[in-house]
Amino acid sequence: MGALSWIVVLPLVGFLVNGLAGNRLGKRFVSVVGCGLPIASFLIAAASVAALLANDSKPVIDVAFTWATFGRQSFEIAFYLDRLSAVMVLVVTGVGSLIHIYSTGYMHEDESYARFFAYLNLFLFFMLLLVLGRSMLVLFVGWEGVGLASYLLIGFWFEDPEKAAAGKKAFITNRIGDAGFLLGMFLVFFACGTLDMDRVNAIFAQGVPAGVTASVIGVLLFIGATGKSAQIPLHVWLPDAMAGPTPVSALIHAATMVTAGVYLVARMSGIFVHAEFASNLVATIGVLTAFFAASVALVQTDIKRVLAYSTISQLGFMFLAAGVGAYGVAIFHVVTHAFFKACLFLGAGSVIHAMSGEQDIRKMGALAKKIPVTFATFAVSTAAIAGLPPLSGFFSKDEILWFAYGSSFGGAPWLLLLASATALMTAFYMFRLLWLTFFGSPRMDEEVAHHIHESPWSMTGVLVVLALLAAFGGFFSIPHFLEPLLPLPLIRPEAQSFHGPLVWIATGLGVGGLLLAAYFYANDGERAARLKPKFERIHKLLSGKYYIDELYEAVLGRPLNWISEKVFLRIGDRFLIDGSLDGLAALAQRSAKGLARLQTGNLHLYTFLVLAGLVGALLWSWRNG
Amino acid sequence: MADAILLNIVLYLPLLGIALIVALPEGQDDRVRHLSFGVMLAQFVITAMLYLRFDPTVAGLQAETNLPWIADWGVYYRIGLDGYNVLLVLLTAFLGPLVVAGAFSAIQKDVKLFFSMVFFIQFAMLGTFLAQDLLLFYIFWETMLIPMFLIIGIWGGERRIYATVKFVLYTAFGSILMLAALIYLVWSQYTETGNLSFALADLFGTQLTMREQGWLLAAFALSFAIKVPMVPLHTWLPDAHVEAPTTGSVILAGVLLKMGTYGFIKLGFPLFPEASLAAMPIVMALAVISIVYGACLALVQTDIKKIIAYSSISHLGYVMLGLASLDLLGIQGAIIQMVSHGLTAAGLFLMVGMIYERCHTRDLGAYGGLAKVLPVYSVFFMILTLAAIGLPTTSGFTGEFLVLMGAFLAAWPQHLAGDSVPLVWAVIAVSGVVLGAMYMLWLAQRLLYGTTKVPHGPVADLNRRERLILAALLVPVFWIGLAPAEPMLKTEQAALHFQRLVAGPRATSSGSAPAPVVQQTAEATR
Amino acid sequence: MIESALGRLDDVLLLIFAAGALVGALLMIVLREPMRVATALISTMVFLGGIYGLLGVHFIAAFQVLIYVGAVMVFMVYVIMMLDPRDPAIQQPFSKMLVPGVVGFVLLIFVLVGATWKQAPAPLPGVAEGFGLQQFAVAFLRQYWLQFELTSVLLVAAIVAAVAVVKLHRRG
Amino acid sequence: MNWTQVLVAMLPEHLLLAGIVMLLLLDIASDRPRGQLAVALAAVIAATLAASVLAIAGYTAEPFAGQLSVDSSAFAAKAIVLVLAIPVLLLARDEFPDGPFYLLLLSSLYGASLILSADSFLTLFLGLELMSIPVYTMVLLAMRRPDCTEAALKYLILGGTATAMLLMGVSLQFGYTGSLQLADFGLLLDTGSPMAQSAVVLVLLAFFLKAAIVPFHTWAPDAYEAATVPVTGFMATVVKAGVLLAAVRLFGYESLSGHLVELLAVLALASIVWGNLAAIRQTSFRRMIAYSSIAHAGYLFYAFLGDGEGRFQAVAFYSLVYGLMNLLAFASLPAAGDDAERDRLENLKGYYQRAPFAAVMIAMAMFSLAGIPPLPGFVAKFLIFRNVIEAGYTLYAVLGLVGSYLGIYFYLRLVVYMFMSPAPAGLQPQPTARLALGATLICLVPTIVLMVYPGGLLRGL
Amino acid sequence: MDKVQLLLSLAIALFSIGLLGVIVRRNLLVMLMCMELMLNGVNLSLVTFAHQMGEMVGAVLVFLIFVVATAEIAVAIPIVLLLVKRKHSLDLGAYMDLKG
Repeated sequence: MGALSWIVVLPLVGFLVNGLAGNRLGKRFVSVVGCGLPIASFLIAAASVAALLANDSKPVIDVAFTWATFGRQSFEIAFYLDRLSAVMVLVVTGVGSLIHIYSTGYMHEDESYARFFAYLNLFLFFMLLLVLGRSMLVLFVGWEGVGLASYLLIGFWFEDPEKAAAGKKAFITNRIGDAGFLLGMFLVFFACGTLDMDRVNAIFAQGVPAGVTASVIGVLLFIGATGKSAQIPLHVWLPDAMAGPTPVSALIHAATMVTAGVYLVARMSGIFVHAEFASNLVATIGVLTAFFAASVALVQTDIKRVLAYSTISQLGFMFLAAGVGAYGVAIFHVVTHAFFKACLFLGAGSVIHAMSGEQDIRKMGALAKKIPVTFATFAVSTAAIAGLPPLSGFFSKDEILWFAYGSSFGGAPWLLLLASATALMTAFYMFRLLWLTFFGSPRMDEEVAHHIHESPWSMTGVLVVLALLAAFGGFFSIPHFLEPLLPLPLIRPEAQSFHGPLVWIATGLGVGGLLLAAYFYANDGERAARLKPKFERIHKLLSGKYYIDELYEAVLGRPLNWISEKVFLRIGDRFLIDGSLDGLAALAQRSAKGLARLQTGNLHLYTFLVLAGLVGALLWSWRNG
Repeated sequence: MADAILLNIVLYLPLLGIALIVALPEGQDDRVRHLSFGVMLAQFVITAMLYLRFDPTVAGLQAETNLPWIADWGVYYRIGLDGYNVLLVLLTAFLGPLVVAGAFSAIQKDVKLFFSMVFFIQFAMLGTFLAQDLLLFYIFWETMLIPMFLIIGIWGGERRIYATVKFVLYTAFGSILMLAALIYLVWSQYTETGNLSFALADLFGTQLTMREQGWLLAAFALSFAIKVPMVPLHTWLPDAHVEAPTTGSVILAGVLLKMGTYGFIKLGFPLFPEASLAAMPIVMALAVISIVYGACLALVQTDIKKIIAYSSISHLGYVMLGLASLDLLGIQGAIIQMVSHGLTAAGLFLMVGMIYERCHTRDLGAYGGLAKVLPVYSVFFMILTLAAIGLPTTSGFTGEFLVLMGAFLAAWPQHLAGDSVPLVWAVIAVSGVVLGAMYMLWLAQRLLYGTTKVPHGPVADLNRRERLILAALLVPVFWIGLAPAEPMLKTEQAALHFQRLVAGPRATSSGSAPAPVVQQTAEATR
Repeated sequence: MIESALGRLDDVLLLIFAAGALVGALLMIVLREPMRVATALISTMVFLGGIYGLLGVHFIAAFQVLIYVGAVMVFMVYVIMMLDPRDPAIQQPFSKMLVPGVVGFVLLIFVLVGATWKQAPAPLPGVAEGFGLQQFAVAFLRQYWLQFELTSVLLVAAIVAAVAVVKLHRRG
Repeated sequence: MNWTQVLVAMLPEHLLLAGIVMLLLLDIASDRPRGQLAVALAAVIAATLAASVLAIAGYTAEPFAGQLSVDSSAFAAKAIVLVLAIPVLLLARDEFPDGPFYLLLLSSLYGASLILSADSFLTLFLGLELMSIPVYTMVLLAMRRPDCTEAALKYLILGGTATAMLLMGVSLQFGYTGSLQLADFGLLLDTGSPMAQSAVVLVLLAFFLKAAIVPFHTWAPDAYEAATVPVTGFMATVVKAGVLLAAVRLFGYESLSGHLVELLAVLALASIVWGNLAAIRQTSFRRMIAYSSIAHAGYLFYAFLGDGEGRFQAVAFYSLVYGLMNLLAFASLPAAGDDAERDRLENLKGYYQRAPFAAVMIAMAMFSLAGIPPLPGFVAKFLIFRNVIEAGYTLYAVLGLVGSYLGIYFYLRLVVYMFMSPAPAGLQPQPTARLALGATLICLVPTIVLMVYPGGLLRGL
Repeated sequence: MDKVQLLLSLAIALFSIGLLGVIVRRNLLVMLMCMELMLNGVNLSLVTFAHQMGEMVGAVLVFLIFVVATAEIAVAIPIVLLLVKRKHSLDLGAYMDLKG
């Protein structure tokens, strides 16, 4: 049991301690355990990453124990550290720890404080399993585990049926993806006889094994990814997931869990490089999701929902990158996104905290002076996500656009086009958010306004740290760092010359979005209001999120219930099976009655029966004789 | 030898228990309860010892007893442990004390008779698992009807008599034909070899024409499929579960249903390999149909017990799927899934019983937000729910994962060979995972979350006894979830034996030999 | 067949007796009065006795007349006289089963006669003159004395039974 | 004429005869005689012991050439029939404080044990009559209910018809073979001659009538219901066992073939189904048992489909178990004052609450009669159907088993009454008589023995 | 046609008539007498065969039948008397209480 195991286990310890004994130990203790252990595992992670790099990044394998053996094969629970998982583990533990600290402030008033930290630690445990697991099995364990954690945390305030339902929705939607993942995993095992991803990649490096096609595996795995990373068509759960406490949204639904899908694709790049079709699918879905989500975000009025859709959109960007073979870039965006989106969410949390629970941006405004730190950090990360240079978002997004166009592995102009449009919208709705929240005239009612106050240092401090990361995180070029592991795709020759201009386009998009937002929302968005009736239809469509939920309910939910209730239960069980059985029973009863009636008590009849039997028997034997 | 004696002790302890509690004077119900618990506990301890002493590398019987019983017809008292039954025996013995403890407060009427019947059924179930002689097996198998009939009928709910009669008539019908079939089988084996014997070991590989095999398999399969139960022979189960007292449901779901699947793996398929091989597509289809059908029906129930009952149908569908895959992983997964379902379903029924004792209703609509008022209860319920869903780290995951993997690994080559039907079934079966999550979480949400509604409230949270029961139940749930290697090892020989008997040459080779490529890369990465 | 019967007198007698027995038996079915039925039965028995005599089994003939007619039927007649003659049973002698009964009856005769037709064993030469009481008595006490003893047990049992039932009359 | 042979070979009969004589003397000696029960019991027990000892000793003799011979299986059969009479006697005390009942029972037993060693139709015929005639009167002897006389009459007339049919068949055999030996009856089976076949059919049907096989069963329900518990017990167990075992002796080791098999199978199957169905809705315990006995007669005759060797074993074992189970149930019935009351199934509702032990006993009996293991009823049924299948009549076996499945329900119904239904109002628990308890134990002990180790007895048979 | 054939047929006729009588006659005593008739038929056939083959045993059986018949009547008559005592009727139609 080596260092890697410890990284994973520590949060579990935290979960057990807080979960079993938290309520009796008091908030202070809970916070110490709840934050201390993640920080500890962050430190261990940092140390082992340092060791990794020192040892010219020769992968570290830490076999914990053998899960199951059958025949001459076995499933091992082993952890695996290479540059990719190094990046992920640092992000997870780092951002995770930060959000833990933030939560001590945010959740301070909640009576089930211990439970919250227990869940957070549990999530961290599974997330680390996910990113450190060597075998797809371990990855899957983490994969489902984080789903569980998110289920528990979304439904954290379970008295509200809405929130509980949201948790359930998240879990089930994820399960649909997981089914695909499972199938993909089986196929991988069939092809390679192992689930250890390094071995799988090694085998595929020597060519696709007999009996399988890379694209099938790729598509199946990607189905899993769409579930976890909220891509079309399985994106529906993420907006509802905002029902959870804000730190949860930041940690799980922005920074870490939702990026697991991207990690999976990157991790399995060995397969995807062989899967032309699957990769194209990934890219297409990614860019579509990005565009679609961004368009919905344009009209959302709930601060967290705006961020949620922006998350979906950003995830789309990542898959776009992965789809065109720029896995390193995808991971790069994962990291930067983790920084600024976490910052944004926590900032939003701080705002909500200040607004004593209000989440509707139409009821905000003019908060900039009242909560300066929050505002500052929020602004920085907004700029970052909008892709203003030289903030982190700019670098990653620029690279994505570049490869979306230039990659010889499925890059295409139309991808670039959609991506750029998305980038523009992103900048627009983010600044719209910024404006409506922090500038203009205050639109909240009196006592709310009276209560507005800056959050405690535990929260603001975290915000500052994240803002700094969001600002400067881009200067550390992760794609280059991952190059030896995830080589970047070649550039199409005709695209070579386009790199220079693209930088300016990207910047332009960001600035353009900023200006547009400023134009429409400068004075309390009355220009936007004037614009609204012209686009009534579109606005309805967008604010209705394209009515995807309603569609699913009508196409899947209701038919399923109808068939189960009417066909299976009524017709199948009650009518066909039990009906026929009861019929037989009734038949027996009736015949019993008949036979009893035959016993009339009349001796003449009895004797006649004897005669009849006699004659019959004699005739019978005679016929045969 | 010592093991054999221990095994017999395990088998007959329940009868001793009956004798003891009958000997007790009237009106000492508490002593009856504690005595029963003690006996059950002793039984479990001995069984655990036997389990530890069980040698996984040996293919044949262990701790075998073999005495002439009705020697004239070659019927022998032949019991023993092997990979097929070792886990199930352990499960039965493990649930015993929990069942008894769970009934402490629930059963107030005819306590003596009740615990006698619990012992009686324990005896019958262990006997069925241990019997290595066809007639002995049949006798134990049928014996089970009597105590279950009384348990449901005397201590059951409103429509208990309908339910219990339905249960007996349903199951009896299957076994009637099975009796004819087994006599026929033994007789043809006798005419073939001239050695009249009911010993399973002798009956494997009896030469029969395809037609005979078909009929006999049908007869055996009917009675097993009713017990499992497989759609469309399942309608006795919901009624039985709903009307039965908690103990009844727990025994029913925990062990009794496993007899059906055990029958299939131990007798049904191996005795008639060719016919089974030919029937496998049908079995697979029925298994998957059971998975989906049960899940769908569970979706639309409002009676808590009914939901779990239908979920049982769905879960045992996985077991049958695993067997039908004839793949090593699938078979082992099936065995694990049996145990896992035994644990989770038993636990869930126990918990339903606990809440029923407090609120006297099983109508889901009457409940809500229990997590607020009964935190401990909710935690346990949640864990068991997740185990039932098959969340990783719980036993449910191990079972379902192995079964589905086995089914898929068996189906894919057939797909490549041009027959995609098994693949389709396997894929549908995987979708069952989603349905499972749907109904179980729906149950959990309506029961635990939302605004608090407690009929006949306010109610107390779980007391110490109940907590201990559930905690004990969770131990193996996580054991099998986290480290199934050990139990899988114990069953491996049996799985191979089954595969060899049924699949013969067609056996799919998961686990036979890893691809050579992998070996090298493994060196490379280390 | 008639001329073959005319050949020997006893054959004629046999035919007559047989016809008489048959007629008597049929009368038993049709007559209403129990007493007449009894007389019909008696006549049948007597005719049978005659037939036995013709077959040369004289002692059986004697038993037939003595035991049956002499004992059983006298007893029966006595009972009939003792009981009320104007009995509803007389007004309506036949049961509902009349028609099916007759059909079955015809079939039965048809089947049995058909089954035994031409099946009877050929007469063994030399024994046709039958056997006398003396051989019978000897055989009975030599070979069949077990049965002889058993009849005594049977009769005892029967008597006890009859007495027991009669006793019940007193008890009511 | 070897006198010691006569003495030893017929020892059971002699002992019974001694009992009869004793009872006669008692009857003559005083007008209010006592202790008939004791005498009868002593005689029966002695006879049983004698029979079993001789069976175990394997004594073989033919004291009356061509009329009567004994061997171990004959003695075993006698022992089975006789042992069943012991609980009957114990049950009889309450119904028959005095009177000729015991004498009749002994003579009936005498006849029953006689037919089990008969070699010629003379003996068989006498034995059958000796067995039947007393029973006709036993039915009405207790006079517990007015209609018992009617039952007696029905039984007598149909019994007489059976006798006549038997004799007709015998006379046809006599005409065909010129002998009255049972041994020659076997020869008739294979001959194609219509006369021989008619003989066989007539004799067989006579046995069917005595054993109450559809459509000759009609007397049984009425007689069983009207007769009091001990007499019903006697008819259902001793008489039935006697008739069946005699039939086994009659057919010897001949394995049946052709139309006879069909006849046997069809009628047996008919009575299985008929009996089991008609029993479903009965309200009188004894009438229900009557129909169940019709069904069981069906199973018993099923055994005749099997080959000769297994036949005796199956029938003997089955009739022993079946008798024990019936008597166990009868002995455990509530001891109500009024006979009709005692007979109503309704009164068994909630019986477990009033008399747990007795209820459990009845439940055991019912499960056993239903053929549910581990109770010996299952092994018995298994034995029979095993023979049928081994003889190659798998289809008949399956049909018979399905028919037996129909029977489960009404046995269960009784258990439901006793354990799962509330007791009807105004029923006070009545202590079962001590003798009845004795009878229960006498049935229970061998039941348990047969349950735990049936192999022992089966090796003996 | 030969004697035996004739007598055998007569015997069968008597037997069948007796059975028919038991079925169709309502008067208890008549029914009893019809039973007697059946036995007479049997006797006739036995005697015929015995005479035909000179086999004594047939006659012995006939003798036994006499005894048994007597015994049956001896038991039957009191039963009939009991019935009459209860319902003052010889009509079988009066005795159909046991049924079902």
